[in-house]
Amino acid sequence: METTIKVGFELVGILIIFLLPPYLDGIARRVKARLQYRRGPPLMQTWYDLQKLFNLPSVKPTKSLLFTAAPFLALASAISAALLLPYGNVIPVDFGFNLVVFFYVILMVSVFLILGGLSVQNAFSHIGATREAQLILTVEPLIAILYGVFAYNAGSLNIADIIANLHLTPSLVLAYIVLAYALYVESGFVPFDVAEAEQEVIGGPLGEYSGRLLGVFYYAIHIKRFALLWFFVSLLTMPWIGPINSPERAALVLALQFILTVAFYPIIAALEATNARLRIDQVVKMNVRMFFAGLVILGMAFMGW
Amino acid sequence: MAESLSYTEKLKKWNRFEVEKFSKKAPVTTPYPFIDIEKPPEYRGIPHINPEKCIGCGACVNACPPDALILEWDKEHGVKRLTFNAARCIRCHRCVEVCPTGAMEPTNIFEIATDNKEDLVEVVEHKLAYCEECGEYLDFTERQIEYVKAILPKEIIDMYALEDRIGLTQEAKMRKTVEKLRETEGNAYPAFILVKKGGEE
Amino acid sequence: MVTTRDLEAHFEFECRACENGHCRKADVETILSERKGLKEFYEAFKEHIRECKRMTYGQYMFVIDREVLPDAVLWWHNHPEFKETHMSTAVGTDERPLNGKFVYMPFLNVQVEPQNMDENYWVFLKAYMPADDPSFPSVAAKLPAALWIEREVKDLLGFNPVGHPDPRRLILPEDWPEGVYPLRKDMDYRHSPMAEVKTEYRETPEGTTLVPMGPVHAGIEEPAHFRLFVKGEEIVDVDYRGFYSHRGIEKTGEGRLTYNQVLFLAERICGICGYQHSVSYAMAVERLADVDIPDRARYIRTLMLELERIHNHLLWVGIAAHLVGYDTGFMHAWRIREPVMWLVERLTGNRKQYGMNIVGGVRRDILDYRKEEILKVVKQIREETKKFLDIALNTNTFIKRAEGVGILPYKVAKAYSVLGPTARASGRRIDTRLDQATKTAMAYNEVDFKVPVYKEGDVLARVLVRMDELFESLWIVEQLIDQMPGGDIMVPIGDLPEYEEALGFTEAHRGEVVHYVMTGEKNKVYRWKVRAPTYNNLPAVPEMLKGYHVADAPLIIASIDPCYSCTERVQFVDVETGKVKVLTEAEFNELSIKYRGVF
Amino acid sequence: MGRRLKSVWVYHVDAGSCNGCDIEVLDVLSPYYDLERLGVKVVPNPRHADALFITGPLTRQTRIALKKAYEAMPPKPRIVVAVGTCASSGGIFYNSYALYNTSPQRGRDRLRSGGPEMIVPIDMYIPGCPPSPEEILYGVAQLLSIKEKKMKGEYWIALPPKETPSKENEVEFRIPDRPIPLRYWLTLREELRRVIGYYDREAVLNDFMALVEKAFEDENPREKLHDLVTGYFLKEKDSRVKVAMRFLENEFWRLYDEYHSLGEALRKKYPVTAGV
Repeated sequence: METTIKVGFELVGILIIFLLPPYLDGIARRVKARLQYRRGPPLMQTWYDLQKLFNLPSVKPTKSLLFTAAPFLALASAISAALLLPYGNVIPVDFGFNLVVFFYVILMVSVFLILGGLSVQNAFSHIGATREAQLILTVEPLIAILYGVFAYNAGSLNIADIIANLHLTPSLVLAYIVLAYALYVESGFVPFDVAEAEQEVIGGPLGEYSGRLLGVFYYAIHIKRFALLWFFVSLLTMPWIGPINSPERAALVLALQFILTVAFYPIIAALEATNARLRIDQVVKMNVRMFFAGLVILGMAFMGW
Repeated sequence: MAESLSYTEKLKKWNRFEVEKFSKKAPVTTPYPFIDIEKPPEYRGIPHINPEKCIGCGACVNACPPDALILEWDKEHGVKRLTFNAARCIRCHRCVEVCPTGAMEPTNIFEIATDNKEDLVEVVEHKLAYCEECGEYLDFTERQIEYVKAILPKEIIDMYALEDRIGLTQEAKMRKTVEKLRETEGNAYPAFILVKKGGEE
Repeated sequence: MVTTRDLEAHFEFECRACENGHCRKADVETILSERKGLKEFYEAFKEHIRECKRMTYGQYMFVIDREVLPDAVLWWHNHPEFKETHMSTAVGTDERPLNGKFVYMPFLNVQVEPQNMDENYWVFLKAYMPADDPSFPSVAAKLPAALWIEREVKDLLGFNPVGHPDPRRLILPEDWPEGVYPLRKDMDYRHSPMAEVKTEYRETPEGTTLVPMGPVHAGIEEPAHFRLFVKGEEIVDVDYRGFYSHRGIEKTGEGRLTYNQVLFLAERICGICGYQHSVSYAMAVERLADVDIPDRARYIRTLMLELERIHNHLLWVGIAAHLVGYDTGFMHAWRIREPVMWLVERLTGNRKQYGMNIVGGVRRDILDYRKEEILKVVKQIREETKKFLDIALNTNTFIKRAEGVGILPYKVAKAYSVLGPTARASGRRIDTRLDQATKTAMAYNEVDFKVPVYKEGDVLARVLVRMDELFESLWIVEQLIDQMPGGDIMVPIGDLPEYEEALGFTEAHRGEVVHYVMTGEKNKVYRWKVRAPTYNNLPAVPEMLKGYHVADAPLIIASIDPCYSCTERVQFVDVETGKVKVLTEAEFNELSIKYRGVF
Repeated sequence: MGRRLKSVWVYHVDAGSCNGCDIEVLDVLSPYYDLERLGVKVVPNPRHADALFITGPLTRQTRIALKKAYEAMPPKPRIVVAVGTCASSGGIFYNSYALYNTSPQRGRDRLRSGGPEMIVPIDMYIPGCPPSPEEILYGVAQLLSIKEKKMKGEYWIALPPKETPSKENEVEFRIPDRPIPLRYWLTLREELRRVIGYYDREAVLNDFMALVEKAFEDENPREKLHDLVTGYFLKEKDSRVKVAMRFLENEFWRLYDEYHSLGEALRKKYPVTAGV
């Protein structure tokens, strides 16, 4: 019985991982359209796009194996990152220090994006890749520090343990706020989409990708964004609703996670729609500032605040 | 009289679909491709040749800046072809402005996209007038002759005896004038001062 | 060098179409004392002036020796009293069929007193060159405003600007053969010879990387090729290869179009400011035919020009927002703009390319119900734009990208003869609408408005200038509706006088548009030279780009509201004269078949 | 096209256009038309695109760039849409030296060849100068099989007067039958262009001619026409139309007098040739 429920939850989680992200993008596009007084595409649109891309052959401008492999590796990383997160009371892949693994696996999506961009001879791909690298290099330390705050607060590096053991301190509240910022930046939403800036570097690292490979990359990026948001939502809500000890309660929590994720996406879309893209140097400056804020929070956490 | 609306009132009443229905609501998007709409009456759509009225004078061809209207001559078969191609038309409506018969009709058609350019070609083939005297085709069409007769006052037609002479070539006309003069006045007038062109064309 | 002095032993003074009617051979003193500065110039260059005349109201021409050309241009451009005077552009003409000589003629917009419409005037400095040696000392060596025009006449007419700092090809395609000059009278307008591709890019300076932008680049809506030389992401230098939209417009008119048809070609120089070109051309022809068009036509033209300015400024704000990734700004700017397009569609029949003009007046009337529509839309636009600007100018990220970026100092702006809002954002107080409003084809002398000027010179200032102008335009439209006189809307124009010259100009939303027209025989145009504002603004862009970030490049380029199609039209309409080598259709086919294999 | 396409990504290339079409293509994305709701998205890179929107008459300088963009697209489906008159046929610039046009008559053939079709095959022509957003929407809708094609080519044979049609495309000649001679209509129509413009003149002139016909039923047509025109103003409030009507009235009687003394005047002027 226990295992059936667990498997059930895992299945639901996997379904969510695979099916939800493109819908979330559909919601975002719809919300943006509404803010712009447009009707907007149907919710399924991102699915249609992906489906079409998967059916198209790819043009390969280079013989490099990396070029072909990068999208699949990115997708694999994104999926494994999503599998490390809790769905209800179940974490599909659960082991001792999976926060660290989550951190790295998510990072790998960007790394493969950069590698893919660098594997071709195209000035804009290179600029895009460089920008992505700059973005990642400045925001990741911040995220690491924040994870540190959470881990210190809960005394564990396991996501499930952290969720179970978090206790409210001023530093934790601040950490939540800065984490929201950091994850937003890492997801590459406007105004931090400098790497894929359409008008400036025409698609950036994705510039040379087409057809199926491009579809896989987009899918990976959608899943990555979903994973980051799901992670944030879980971290934000689950510690405060008490122990999850019955399947009913777990289902409730899963529903809560789901609803919050879906609800957060329109907010993100609204933020995207009402902002202009920043320049990479401005982004870097902001990230560095936030990094110092992160250090202060870490200090506070050590002080026990 | 009172029941029908005046010209400007009719124009005034026309309102854009989107303005009527959607100006106040948040998504302002038109439902267009899923419904049928109309462009405003003032819209300059592609012009269309009315073959009932066209006389093939070529005034539109002279006015057309991008050569969307071209006149092709085929004297062997005694026809001239007025071809209009909407793919070249810039919709300046100069042809509508200069057409003497109102055959160039302005429309507000806008649904003209096509995958085959043949769909955009409109041809009107005119029969050229035939000079019985010389056995040659003239530069103008039989319709042009008819139209000239319809426009000109009777006095002018009588004066130049257009009824018989308009369908002749320049040479035949000259010959005829000289003959007629010889009949009436003897050989008193040299032919050249008497040559006066028949129609307006 | 053979000077024009040898060719022209005497000089004469001639005046045409002054207020008193036609008087050939008017008194020199009278002409020269009509405007401030003419006499002074005459005294300074007495030795070298062959002839002077008044072409039409407010347009004066001096025929001078070619060797003093740079000095004469600089005399005017750097005039200590007339601060805003600038070299507008120049015209090169092949007048060999007429008198066996080539002509190079820079002309200047002389601003005696900014916005005093009765004082300012145009000065043409005409220099003849013998057919076997079409060369003249380069003005560009001393004045960057002449950089492009001299490259252009070198390309299209084969003139040789002696001492030009950068004599590379500017306009013709890269596979165009050397030694074929399309604007010369002995070339057929359809003749399109092919040759090897030859690119002349500047070498990448040491220690920099090359970032090519374009020809097809999402950041620039039109094809243009910018080569940015960058260190890291900072722009060190820029090379530009544009003229992808060079369509041979001037030559196209040759033999094919009559003066009324040219009007529609002029409108299609640019799809954005087409009506400005149309009005400028019509004005030039009306001026040389010496026709005063009816007041109602002038009002309707002005009305359409202002409506065009309104929707174009909104368009530009949208594009700028789009370029910084602020798509909501783009969407809303264009949503606000849409009612103007609908209005224009109902007034003229089309959303762009109004086809409203005819030489001598306008083609459609503004009936009463159309006036009501206009007022309704104007009111709506004013409200919505205010709301929109409140939001857009408070969007932090948007301002962050626009402020302090792409600064163009006043001095540079002046040296490059930068025009329009770009110039006004750098503190230049110029606006042809007010500077030369008397006796034009428009009614700007009868309405009241202000010309906004900012001193900062950055992208944000350019945004603000345009927004201020937008509100002024709305106000102008209301005045025009209010004051619209009755009467006819056009006068028929009969035959045009032969070989007369005149200039037509308007202030487009990008700056002054200038059309120079010289008539030929049989109601055709012998030479038609178009100068769009972007032609003067674009050479200054490298100056704005230097030292800024690559990411800012599209925004800075867009901040001058560039219009490559305007700039890259090919000028003129020429008439086939006796000696022209005409290719028959068969020869032509041969050529095209022959060259088909090349690509 | 068969099955309805649900997602089309579009890359836009300017082949030397005047900008009008480019702006309209952007306009279709704006809120009132919102192309995105049909699943069409404009992408910045030809590699990502399924369709190419081409504007402009294909200048020689842009043709290499266009070719490159076309080849950079994935080999399937490579839909090419020519937006605007220039892209459909070379437009007003069609035979200029700066354009790339290799058609046999350099654009003067029946199909008016020219523009991008010289180097790439085109799937959809959207003529217009520039095509308004509705026109572009219609073209795209046709591509997505939402709308049907409406245009078809016509070949009319204009029959000479007094012949009756026997085949479907033969058309007989009709001169509008009016009690008032056609020449009044023609002259007034031309003059009205000066007063009220070519667009409004047809309606105004038709109204006026109806009044004239009515007036001639009366014994004193001059006064009757004046009354009728004044009566017409009760219905038609527009000041410009009023001006035009009064102008027509004066002009009509001027012409009337002129034509009626025409025979006399002509005989005076050409005493010899008259009747020859």
